[in-house]
Amino acid sequence: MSQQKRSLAVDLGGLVLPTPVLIAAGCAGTGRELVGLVELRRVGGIVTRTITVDARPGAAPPRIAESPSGIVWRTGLANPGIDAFIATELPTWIKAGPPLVVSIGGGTLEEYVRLTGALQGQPGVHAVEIDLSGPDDELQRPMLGAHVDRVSEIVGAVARMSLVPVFAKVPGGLDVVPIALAAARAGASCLTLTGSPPAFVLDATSRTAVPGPATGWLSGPAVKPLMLRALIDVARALPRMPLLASGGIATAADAIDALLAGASAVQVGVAAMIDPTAPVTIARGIVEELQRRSLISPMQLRGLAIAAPPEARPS
Amino acid sequence: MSQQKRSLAVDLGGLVLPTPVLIAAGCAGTGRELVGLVELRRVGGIVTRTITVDARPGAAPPRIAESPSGIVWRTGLANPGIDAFIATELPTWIKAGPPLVVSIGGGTLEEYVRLTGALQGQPGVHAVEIDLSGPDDELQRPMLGAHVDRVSEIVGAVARMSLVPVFAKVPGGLDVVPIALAAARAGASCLTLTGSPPAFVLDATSRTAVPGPATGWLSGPAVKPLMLRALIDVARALPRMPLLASGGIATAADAIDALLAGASAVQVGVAAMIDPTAPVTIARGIVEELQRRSLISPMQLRGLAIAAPPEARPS
Amino acid sequence: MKRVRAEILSTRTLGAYRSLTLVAPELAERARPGQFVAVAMPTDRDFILRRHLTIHQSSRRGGWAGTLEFVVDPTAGPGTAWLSELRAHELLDTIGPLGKPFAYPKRLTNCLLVGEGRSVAGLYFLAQELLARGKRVDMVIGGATMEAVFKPIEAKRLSQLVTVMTDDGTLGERGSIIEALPEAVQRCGAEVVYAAGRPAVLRAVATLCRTRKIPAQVAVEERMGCGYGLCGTCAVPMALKDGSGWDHARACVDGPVFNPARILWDRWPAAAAGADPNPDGVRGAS
Amino acid sequence: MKRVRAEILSTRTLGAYRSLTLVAPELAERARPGQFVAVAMPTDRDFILRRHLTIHQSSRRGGWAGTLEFVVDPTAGPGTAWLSELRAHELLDTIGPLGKPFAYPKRLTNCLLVGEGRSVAGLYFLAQELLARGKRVDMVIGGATMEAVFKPIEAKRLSQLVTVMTDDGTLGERGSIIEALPEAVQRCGAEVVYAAGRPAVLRAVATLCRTRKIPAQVAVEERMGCGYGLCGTCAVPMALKDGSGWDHARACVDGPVFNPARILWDRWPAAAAGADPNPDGVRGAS
Ligand SMILES: Cc1cc2nc3c(=O)[nH]c(=O)nc-3n(C[C@H](O)[C@H](O)[C@H](O)COP(=O)(O)OP(=O)(O)OC[C@H]3O[C@@H](n4cnc5c(N)ncnc54)[C@H](O)[C@@H]3O)c2cc1C
Ligand SMILES: Cc1cc2nc3c(=O)[nH]c(=O)nc-3n(C[C@H](O)[C@H](O)[C@H](O)COP(=O)(O)OP(=O)(O)OC[C@H]3O[C@@H](n4cnc5c(N)ncnc54)[C@H](O)[C@@H]3O)c2cc1C
Ligand SMILES: Cc1cc2nc3c(=O)[nH]c(=O)nc-3n(C[C@H](O)[C@H](O)[C@H](O)COP(=O)(O)O)c2cc1C
Ligand SMILES: Cc1cc2nc3c(=O)[nH]c(=O)nc-3n(C[C@H](O)[C@H](O)[C@H](O)COP(=O)(O)O)c2cc1C
Ligand code: FES
Ligand code: FES
Repeated sequence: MSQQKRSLAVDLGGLVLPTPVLIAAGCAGTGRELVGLVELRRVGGIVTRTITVDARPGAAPPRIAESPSGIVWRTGLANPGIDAFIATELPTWIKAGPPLVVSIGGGTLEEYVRLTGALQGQPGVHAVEIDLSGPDDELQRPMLGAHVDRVSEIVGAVARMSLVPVFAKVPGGLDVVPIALAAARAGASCLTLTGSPPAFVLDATSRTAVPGPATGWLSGPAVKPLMLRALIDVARALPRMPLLASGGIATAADAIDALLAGASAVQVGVAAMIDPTAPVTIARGIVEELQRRSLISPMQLRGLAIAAPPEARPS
Repeated sequence: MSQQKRSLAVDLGGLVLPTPVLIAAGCAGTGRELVGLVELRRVGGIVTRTITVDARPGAAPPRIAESPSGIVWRTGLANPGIDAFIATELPTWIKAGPPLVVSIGGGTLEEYVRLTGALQGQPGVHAVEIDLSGPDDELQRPMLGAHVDRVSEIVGAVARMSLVPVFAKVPGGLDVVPIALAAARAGASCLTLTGSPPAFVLDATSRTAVPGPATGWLSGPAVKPLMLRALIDVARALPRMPLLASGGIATAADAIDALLAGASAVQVGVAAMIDPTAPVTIARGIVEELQRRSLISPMQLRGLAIAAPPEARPS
Repeated sequence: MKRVRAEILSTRTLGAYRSLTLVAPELAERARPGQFVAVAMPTDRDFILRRHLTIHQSSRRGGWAGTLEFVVDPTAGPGTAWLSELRAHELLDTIGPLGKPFAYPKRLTNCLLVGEGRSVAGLYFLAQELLARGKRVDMVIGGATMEAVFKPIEAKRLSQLVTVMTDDGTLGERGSIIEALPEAVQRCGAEVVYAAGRPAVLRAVATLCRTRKIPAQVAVEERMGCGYGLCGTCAVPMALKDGSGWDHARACVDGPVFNPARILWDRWPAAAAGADPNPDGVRGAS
Repeated sequence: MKRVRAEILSTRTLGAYRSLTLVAPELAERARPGQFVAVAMPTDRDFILRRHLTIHQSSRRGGWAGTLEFVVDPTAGPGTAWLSELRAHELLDTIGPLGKPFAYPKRLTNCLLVGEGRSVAGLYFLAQELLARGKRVDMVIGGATMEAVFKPIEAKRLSQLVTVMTDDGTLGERGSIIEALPEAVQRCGAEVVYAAGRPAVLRAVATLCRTRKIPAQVAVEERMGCGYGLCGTCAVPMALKDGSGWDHARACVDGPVFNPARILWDRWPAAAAGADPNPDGVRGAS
């Protein structure tokens, strides 16, 4: 009889989760809505929508449009602000059950520091995920996380302060490695790969600027190959860094691809919006894959597809 | 009776094309294959696959895999080298008929200069498109076109030498505007937006590294919202620069979206591979849209969706 | 709210529309007028979100007990086109009933129901429930053409007075339901107005009812990513109840039925003056 | 090469496979063994490329004149699954015939045809043409199980000697067709070998034929983006004819039939020693 039992548990830089399938930031509601739609104790973890220092009403509607195998969305980080979040939403989340990761976002170093400070010592907050996709209000750049200098500064400040593990959500892009290296060196316990890429779509019926072209971010299956590429590139550059895949994961096969490409766990966004049981179905599919391969932990799948020596950069 | 007749002709920085629908680089064969598959005289133009100084056998197979509403490909710029191209392929292309744009690529400034020199004065070459997606052999960077310094240098050198209009194919990414500005200032007559983003996909059946994970580039409908976003961002920054849309255009509606978002013309890649008549069908659909709107030229559609004042950057 | 794999009992064409009736006792039992269901699309398509469909009928008793009916415009897009081609016995992954329903008036009696195209479908369910509560029902309905007016005979059966408007005058009067509103409110002695549909119609109802001091409820159809409160994409700008400012409500869980007096129409681009979400005339069959 | 909207005349299940017969006179007239067609997928799916299908039968004369048949493995993936559910009278956007066909031997007589799973389908078309030219045909065919061996009775009808191999021994001998090759070549006195299928099989044929100095032709199935020479994705590494080096040939226009002696197997990862494109046993039904 084997001493070692099969377990889905994974370690993300100090945070141990019961399964490697989380719900991604902005796709899990406010703590109340998932009850009854999915067995919450079987969900590996929840990332909240991004919380900012002050309340934000968010973007005007429409906030969503479809594109081929994807959606373009812009919520404008609608959220009640950190104080209201801690007072009202956090308790609901804690009651809901799964390990909670609070996503924080801002446009200045000070805002990140204040957010981290406010969450300091809050029970039930298992980790902090830093959303780096917003504009940089200090340096007047369109995206904070596109620049090594600011990523180092902000991730560094949050990581030094935080008592819980810090996940840095690295924006996608042509080459994520320098940003990923900066976040890792600054002290992130885990990297979430990747933030959604900027996108635009015209209304399918009117094809005009009425009610307004949807400038936003692309999510869903369409981005899966971009996410996987970011994953293998970073996994090769940082073989020991825990990586969290986010982008286009809808099925167990997608999740297994991400693990094989170097992820320790995955986040499910749009797929959970469409089917709230997806995180549980995917976790079950990973168990089946482990059985099929006679493995006992998802960590054993990690990076198998890139174990081979790196190929030459394609051109 | 109106003096002005409806015409699909468009002007791309000095090059007048009969229709605003070209076939994108790498998706039109070697000059011979399209004969019989599409009425070539109704195709707005052809961009050749990227030609390098020396012959390249290209990447090992498999070179293609599917992803949700897209494909991941890597040809490794297989091509016979510029001399063989001029000797054998160019005459075939000229016989085929449509205006020809030769795509050139390399890893050093010298290579781009030699390629431009070799094409100098070759009859039948209507424009040159600079592929900037390859690695930078001089500065040892993974992608030449991701950096303003090199884009300025290379586009500048080619534009100064070339007797025909120069199109710069700008890589996609988090923010294409700085690169686009650099290419425009360096003398490009037109910008092609965008090069395909780097991608990776595992084999759907084996999910292993056998026969080898497909590291490559993402093309097809999946990338359309990324292309449209690059287009509006650049169209707002450079309102008078002719822009050529490339990425995910498969139908007349897609092409019209691109024109409304600021393009002067579009390139069709994967869609032409699947349906070689697509460039003609799309051009016909544009005519119908012009009729419906009582317009006489596709140039009148240009940028209509972004005529409204720029929205605040979403976050 | 339940999630079921519901079998299609029957389908039929109704003018420009297609109706689907599902066997879904768990949903039918709970469904109330104004609520909707969210139906999953097949997994191999290039459109991925659930489609949201207003409940047209939900039978708790009688021969149709345990069934639930919705109506789609087959020309709207790929999702409704797919739904329109389904046949009896196929299964639909359905979540519902979703959202807050219309509230019934306690004291007031005269109810005017306003909508156009397929948006009327949910109002007929409401009319039945109002009639069962002894209320008087009148209607203003419309569409681009005769075919686009949803079940005009049913409207007649359910109401005292019906005003029908079509863009081309092929049924009822020529014109939009917005134009017909003031007179209808007057004629019916409307004490409560219920409306469903595009923002321009709802805004017209809101303006009129504010002027005439008539309470109203409107069901919005803002675009939704999920339908059950997860994604925050279904935003409708609303004045806060305590008067302290404004925020976006979520149409799926806070609505789709709202008090129009609280909606901030100028912050809702689709409802802004002159905005027509279907400038290309597609409203025709919607 | 023609592009047609071909009507499906009939479909049938053959063991683990599904066969579709199209009415396509313009294609059938020109089709020769080893060639293939490229069939478009529906436009609203999340898989977008044409599917490439070897021509199994093409009838120029007789009752089936003007028809063309291909065979799919319904379990391979979404495209073949979709094809497998089509019925008579539906239309398929089909381009073909594509690629270079097998060449018939002029002087030599004894032909050995080698393949497994559905890859055998094209070899039966070849067998008929060889028989019509007075050649002797022998076969080595196989599959994972009995059901995965394609039309074994047809193989018997067309050939003098047939060796059948299955992974589980449910039909013929237990083992792979690769193991059966040397003896079959010997027994049949093979003067020409034709093979179709996965690179490992083709490589085994190449190695054996080089040793025994027997001419061979192999049909590859490298993944294709288009099928007619536009995209350059269907690469097969080949020695140049003039001996000056090597390059990638395009399987769709330079092949799919190649002289295996010119293929550089070590540059073809799928054919590299030990490489099995279907390590998870999916070869079962392919
Ligand atoms: C609460 C609610 C109830 C609804 N009830 C019904 C119903 O009973 N019957 C029905 O047919 N449809 C209903 N809809 C709308 C329906 O969900 C959309 O029409 C649906 O997305 C169309 O799907 P499609 O795939 O056919 O077209 P899509 O491609 O999704 O949409 C086609 C075009 O319709 C427009 N559109 C999409 N969604 C909306 C929306 N929510 N509001 C306004 N315009 C939109 C856009 O211009 C889009 O380009 C409802 C929507 C909501 C939010
Ligand atoms: C010249 C040629 C002739 C062919 N003839 C036939 C035929 O007669 N009948 C038939 O069923 N199929 C044939 N194929 C293969 C067929 O085109 C693929 O099986 C098809 O892509 C499967 O499509 P799918 O959507 O079902 O699965 P996909 O999702 O496209 O493929 C499923 C899995 O099959 C594998 N695969 C895909 N394409 C190929 C390929 N070309 N070679 C090897 N493995 C592949 C991959 O592992 C992939 O993940 C042929 C291919 C070529 C190039
Ligand atoms: C409606 C919606 C809201 C989102 N909100 C946030 C957010 O507040 N913060 C954040 O970091 N990511 C946000 N995301 C991005 C997701 O967390 C995820 O990274 C992305 O959608 C890609 O994964 P997917 O394809 O599984 O959805 C949001 C995505 C969607 C669709
Ligand atoms: C098979 C293939 C080969 C390509 N080869 C080249 C190339 O040689 N040079 C280049 O600049 N782009 C190349 N591209 C990119 C296309 O030109 C085009 O920019 C991209 O595919 C996006 O457009 P699409 O979605 O219409 O295909 C290639 C694309 C494909 C699919
Ligand atoms: S539609 Fe997702 S929260 Fe309302
Ligand atoms: S498949 Fe496109 S060139 Fe062969």
